Amino acid sequence: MDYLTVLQILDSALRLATPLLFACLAGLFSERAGIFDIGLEGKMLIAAFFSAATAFSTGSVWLGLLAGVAASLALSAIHGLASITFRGNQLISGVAINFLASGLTVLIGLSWFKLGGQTPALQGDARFQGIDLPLAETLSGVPVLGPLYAEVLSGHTFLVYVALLCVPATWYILYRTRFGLRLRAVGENPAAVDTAGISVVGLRYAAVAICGVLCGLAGAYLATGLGASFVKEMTAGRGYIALAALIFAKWRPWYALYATFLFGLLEAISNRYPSLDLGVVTLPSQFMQALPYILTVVILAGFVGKATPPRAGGEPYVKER
Amino acid sequence: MEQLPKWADLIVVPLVGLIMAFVLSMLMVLVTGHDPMQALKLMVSGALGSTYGWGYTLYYATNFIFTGLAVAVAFHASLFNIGGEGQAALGGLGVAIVCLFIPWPHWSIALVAASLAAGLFGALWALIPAYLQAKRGSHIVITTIMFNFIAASLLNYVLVNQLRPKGSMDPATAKFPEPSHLPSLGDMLNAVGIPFAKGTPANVTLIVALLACVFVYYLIWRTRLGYQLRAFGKSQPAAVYAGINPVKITIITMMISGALAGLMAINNVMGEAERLILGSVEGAGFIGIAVALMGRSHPIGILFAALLFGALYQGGAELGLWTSIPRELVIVIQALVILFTGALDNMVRSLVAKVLVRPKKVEV
Amino acid sequence: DPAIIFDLGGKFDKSFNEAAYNGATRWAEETGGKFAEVELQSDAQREQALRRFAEAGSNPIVMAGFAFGNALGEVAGDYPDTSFVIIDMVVDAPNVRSVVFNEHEGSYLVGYMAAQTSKTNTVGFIGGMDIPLIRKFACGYAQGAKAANPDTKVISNMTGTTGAAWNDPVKGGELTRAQISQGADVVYAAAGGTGLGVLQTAADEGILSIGVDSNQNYLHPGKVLTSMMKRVDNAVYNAMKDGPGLETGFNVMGLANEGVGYSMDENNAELVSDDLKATVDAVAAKIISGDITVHDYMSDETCPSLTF
Amino acid sequence: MSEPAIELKGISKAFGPVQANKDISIRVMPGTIHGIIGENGAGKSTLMSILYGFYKADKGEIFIAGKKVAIPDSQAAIAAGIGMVFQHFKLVENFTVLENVILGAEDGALLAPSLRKARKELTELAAEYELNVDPDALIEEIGVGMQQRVEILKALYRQADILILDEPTGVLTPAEADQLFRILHRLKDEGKTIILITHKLREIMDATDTVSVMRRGEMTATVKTSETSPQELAELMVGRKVLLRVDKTPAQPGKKVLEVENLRVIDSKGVERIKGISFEVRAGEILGIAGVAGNGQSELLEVLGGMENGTGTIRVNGQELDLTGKFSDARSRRKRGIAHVPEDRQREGLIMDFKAWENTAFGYDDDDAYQSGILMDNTAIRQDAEGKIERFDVRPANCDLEAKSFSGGNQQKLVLAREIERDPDLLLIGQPTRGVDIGAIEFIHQQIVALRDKGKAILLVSVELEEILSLSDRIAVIFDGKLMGERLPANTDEKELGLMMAGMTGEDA
Ligand SMILES: Nc1ncnc2c1ncn2[C@@H]1O[C@H](COP(=O)(O)OP(=O)(O)OP(=O)(O)O)[C@@H](O)[C@H]1O
Ligand SMILES: Nc1ncnc2c1ncn2[C@@H]1O[C@H](COP(=O)(O)OP(=O)(O)OP(=O)(O)O)[C@@H](O)[C@H]1O
Ligand SMILES: [Mg+2]
Ligand SMILES: [Mg+2]
Repeated sequence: MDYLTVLQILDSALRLATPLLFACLAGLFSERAGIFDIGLEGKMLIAAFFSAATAFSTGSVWLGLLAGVAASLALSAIHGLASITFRGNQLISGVAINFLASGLTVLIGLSWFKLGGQTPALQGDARFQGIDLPLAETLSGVPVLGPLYAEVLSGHTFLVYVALLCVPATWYILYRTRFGLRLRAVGENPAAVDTAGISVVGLRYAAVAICGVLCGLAGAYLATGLGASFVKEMTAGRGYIALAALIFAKWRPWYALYATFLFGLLEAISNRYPSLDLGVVTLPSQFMQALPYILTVVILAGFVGKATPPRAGGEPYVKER
Repeated sequence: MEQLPKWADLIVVPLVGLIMAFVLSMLMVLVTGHDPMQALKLMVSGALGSTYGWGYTLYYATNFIFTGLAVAVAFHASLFNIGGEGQAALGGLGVAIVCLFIPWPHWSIALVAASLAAGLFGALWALIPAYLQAKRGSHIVITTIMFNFIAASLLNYVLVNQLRPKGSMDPATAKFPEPSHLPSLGDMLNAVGIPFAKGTPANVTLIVALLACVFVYYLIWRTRLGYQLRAFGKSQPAAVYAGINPVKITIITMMISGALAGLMAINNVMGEAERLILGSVEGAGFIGIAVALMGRSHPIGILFAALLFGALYQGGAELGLWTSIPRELVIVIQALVILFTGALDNMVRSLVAKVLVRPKKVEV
Repeated sequence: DPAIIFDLGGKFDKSFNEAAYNGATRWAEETGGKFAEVELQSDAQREQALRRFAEAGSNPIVMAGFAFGNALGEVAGDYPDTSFVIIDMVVDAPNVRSVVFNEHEGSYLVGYMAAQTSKTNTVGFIGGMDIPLIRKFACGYAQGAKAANPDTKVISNMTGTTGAAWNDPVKGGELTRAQISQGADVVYAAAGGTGLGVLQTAADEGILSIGVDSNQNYLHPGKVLTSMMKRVDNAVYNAMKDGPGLETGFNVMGLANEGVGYSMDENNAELVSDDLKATVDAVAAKIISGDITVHDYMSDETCPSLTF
Repeated sequence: MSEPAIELKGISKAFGPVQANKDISIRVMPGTIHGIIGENGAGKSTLMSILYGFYKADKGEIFIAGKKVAIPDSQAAIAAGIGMVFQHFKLVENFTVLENVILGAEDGALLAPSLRKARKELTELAAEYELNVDPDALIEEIGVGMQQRVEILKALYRQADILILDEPTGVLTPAEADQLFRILHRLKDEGKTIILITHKLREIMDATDTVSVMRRGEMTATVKTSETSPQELAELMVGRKVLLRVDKTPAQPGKKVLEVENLRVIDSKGVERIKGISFEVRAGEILGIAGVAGNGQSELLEVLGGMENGTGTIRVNGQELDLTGKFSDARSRRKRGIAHVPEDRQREGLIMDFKAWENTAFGYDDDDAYQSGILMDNTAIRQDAEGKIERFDVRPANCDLEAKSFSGGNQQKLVLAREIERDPDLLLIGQPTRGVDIGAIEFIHQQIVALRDKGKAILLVSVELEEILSLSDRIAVIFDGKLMGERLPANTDEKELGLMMAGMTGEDA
């Protein structure tokens, strides 16, 4: 494997990791506040649809982004209503949201574009274009690091950089701000937050809303950044992978970056080597496709210790039985 | 929280939730330019209005009973098994191997053998995540998700490269030999003089599923193992205090859960398709999560929830057949049903309570 | 009235089912007739849909997809007065017309064009899922590419192993990039909705792509080299036009009867030089005449030009 | 007379069918310590939680310093100058002390300035009230006594004028309790008003100015402390005469039941928690282990009970126990005739979501009497449970209630009934009366003594010196994983034991 190949794989890993990273951070906010969310997938999906649809209709990817985030927020509101206000089962609510998104996107798409639930391909300003980072060209001559900068870091769409910035931002919000302190507290012990005179409901809604925004970005990235149209079910299980990454990351922002990047990397590698000839045996393509998942299990079993989820996670806050 | 009489909690609340879900769904039908009354009638009569409809409803319900029970058993031990999809797929592989390579004299023997194989394969597929959870603390949610993907790859490989008859286009095994074909519900009922539509896929596996419900009921509430796994699920420190081995319980519970998911294969693989096709589980493993949650992890609840989902599937199929309502609408209806009877049940409950209960206080 | 049953992918899968749907609508538009239709959600519904339509008097009943083989085998005998048409599969019954396509021939042609167009001597193939049908596409493609230029390297990827493999344009795009980085400058997608991502990325990255099933040249004018046409639409159209009592039996749709082919239109006119077109047409003629045999993966389940 | 600092009028509160507070009125004068006593489940915590805005009252009015106020949430309570230390602390376990203190009282959107300010103020408060805590320690890593200080600091940091403490000494060592009362007095001297809920009559008598008694949701009496006696309060509380001293005859020690030699325990973090201790317990005697929480007594019970591994030798009835292998689990211990009442009944002793009858079989589910074929004989278990509930006077006497629906005292009775009625050769019992009301304490002590009198060996671990002194036949003191020596209750007192618990040997003391 030469250096260029490595760079290309890293480049691909970064792209593949971005939607996972958004979704993973989305889940992080929600679960850190004690609200489990297996509806990441659904929120991403609906955001993907509305961002593509709006971007196409208005010709502006920014409006598309806005619409995607808004749609995702709407589903978040449902999740909040069910799991915070009415103290319902958070898992059921998440399942329902996934179904809802999967049905609604196609249904609305059918009547909007008459294209079988897809949106037309996006062009020009209706999609995000790659951004060349400053000096990428000049620096690419620098040995080793230059190409790394130019090939891997530069040239992605806006949202990739947003996602990367979201990691320190999340860390900062979580650990350096009042809001973050309260958010973490409410996921650990809502009664402590309540008796400290802070609204548990308000905090949790805020967390769920942030989750909605980030899922919205994830979906918009899929449809208008990485791809250029909406195709039904195009999230293809990434919401679940993000969930796995979240546990992998032990609900921490930097680890979330590493975990999602690892998933991206493993997928990029298996993309690059559809089947591997080991001389003695040729590993079939199915094996290579399962490889990211197999390696995840191996890494999990070998290197990652027990992950302690937020203690109040999944439990509605009920004061009076 | 308002106190409702038990009957209201068990019957009125889900019913009202269901009605709300349907009202909303029919509004959607209306908005998309179709006739909601016709749609509703089609769905209900299509799913429940004839033995033909029941033949399909019960078939789907059978699948969901198995996966629902699988999720529920694990839930009782506080283990979230999202791996039903993969375990059921592996169960299918077990069934296929048993049915293809062993000549069975009679379906009943084949059924027993296939059930064992399905259960075993499903259980083994759950074993690794269980072991990793118990011994290494690897989160069962991740590992079971991963194992779903791995199972899909494994089946893809096996079906395309190993079990597919030469020259067949279809990534599926050959048809199982005749003696291993299970009698359909229609055949069985007609044999005892009860008229029931023939040619529907509900089959003798339904009885196995009902037995599984009974089994799970006894397992959870009447056996020592059930007692221990529930105790473990409620409090791990207490389980250790009682001398319950966490590793053993985790592994046994997950294996039972996996076996139940695997057993689904005798319904769809052996009973219906009579061969193993690619993607045979069709998401039943995930529906099982909804079914278990809505059925409150109790076999009777699961039975009803599975029936509800079975009816939605079959009613949806009828909608697809006779109207131009897109099939995605059925998915939306499913979503709304899950939402209103599952996640928003407290909202429904408080509405019902407002109507039903005049506040009265009991002195202590 | 005729009826048509779409496979699990749904009628708007941007490829196979959609082609069938287009054939049916073309028939309806031309004749003013009406047809019943259903999109399946579950494997158990195949037989159900067949029986329900047969009982309701639909005739002929067309179904799109090899997966119907078993169900039709069970059902056909029960409704001797109904004509059935199955696409991509052979069912031996007196009232069934089986239509199969020589996808390998069409794929050979586009593979030939790909290799001729490629400047890097590297061409790519991206399939949805590793199933025999897709191997048939890939194998013909590779053979065509090698025939055009023995030095051509063919890179092949499959998207996945779950149903999502057919609806994952993002992964399609990423696979395309992976192939580009290995030198591919023409990629052929046989992957349903995933293929949209392949075509998109190819267009973005300035390489050429090849569409599949229906004519996808219009998706990115000037960026799609051609599309391997699999005239499922014609098969459906013909079936509906022939109506009840249609001629049954085994229909092979190949190059000879224009069942498969490559598409030319204003969108790719500039990409395919007259020379190339002439060469390819000559190759096609040789295939038709039997001077060139395109290896059918399904004949012996091997592929001389590509390993999977 | 001045305006009362707090006045509650006609407070009523129901939890579903349970009427926790019935038309309660109470006045608390400023600058006083006001005690509230009552049986488990009498509604004390509920009433205070209403005052703190945690629960909303169904009816009633609240006046603070003569002004009627609405307290819909804790924020309003804090604004009204009320601080509360809950019975079950409301701390975020994996936060530092500092973070817990500022939670909800931050100064701005960014944490750093708040933390800086709080750190400074905490040092001042610490100096002023002897409330020393490491501001950077994680809550889960400090003892309960420290945690309580954090709770008090939280209230003081918010400038509370009224401080409510719900059973503050339940988890404290005597020394810690003494210090707490010193602090409370200082606060009182500064003019702050304090409400103190406790089950310990001695604390009421020593510390309070007035005391209110609650029974079954009602306020039955409010009296001046100086004008009442423990006996009278106990009767007001329970509604009958209560024996405040344990009534027991001298022990008749028999053969050795438990022999422990050079026992060592290393916990999962690699810290040695028990550093080679040896002792024995004979049939018919109670050995009390006194010690400040966290000095290894929990680990001692856990090793003996089969919840943790250890090294060394333990013999029961002369047979050696397996300490690390296949038979080192709790079930094997039970088969050897060891019964165990764990220190934490809610976390370990009971499954809170199980019905009472299910809980009476907990740990003994493999008993032959509970089986019918491959199934469990639920009828037998239930019958058994009904007997136990009756004999141990568990209230309400309904074995279909979930364990969590019982009050702490009654939960403890459930555990005791299960373990004592096994007729074990050796009973391990940790904190038997923590958080339990005096009526129930009396009963529990009687049961323990009765078991001893049947010739059983009992190992008692308690942080209540009074309990140790009155129940034990011999007392061993544990400090830092080692035994500091043994005393006979007749020849020692709280002072000496207290010193030994602080690590000073008998000779030093
Ligand atoms: N959050 C709640 N939901 C339902 N019932 C409750 C709740 N809190 C308390 N109760 C019930 O209200 C009654 C009074 O409880 P409370 O905690 O006020 O008693 P207490 O006097 O503090 O008892 P203890 O001495 O055991 O602390 C009990 O019957 C209890 O079970
Ligand atoms: N070294 C040991 N330390 C602690 N407990 C032990 C030890 N050896 C055995 N036990 C426990 O004591 C029980 C009785 O053991 P023993 O072998 O004396 O009797 P048993 O009649 O053979 O019992 P079983 O039928 O269960 O084998 C065992 O079941 C086990 O749970
Ligand atoms: Mg209390
Ligand atoms: Mg033995």
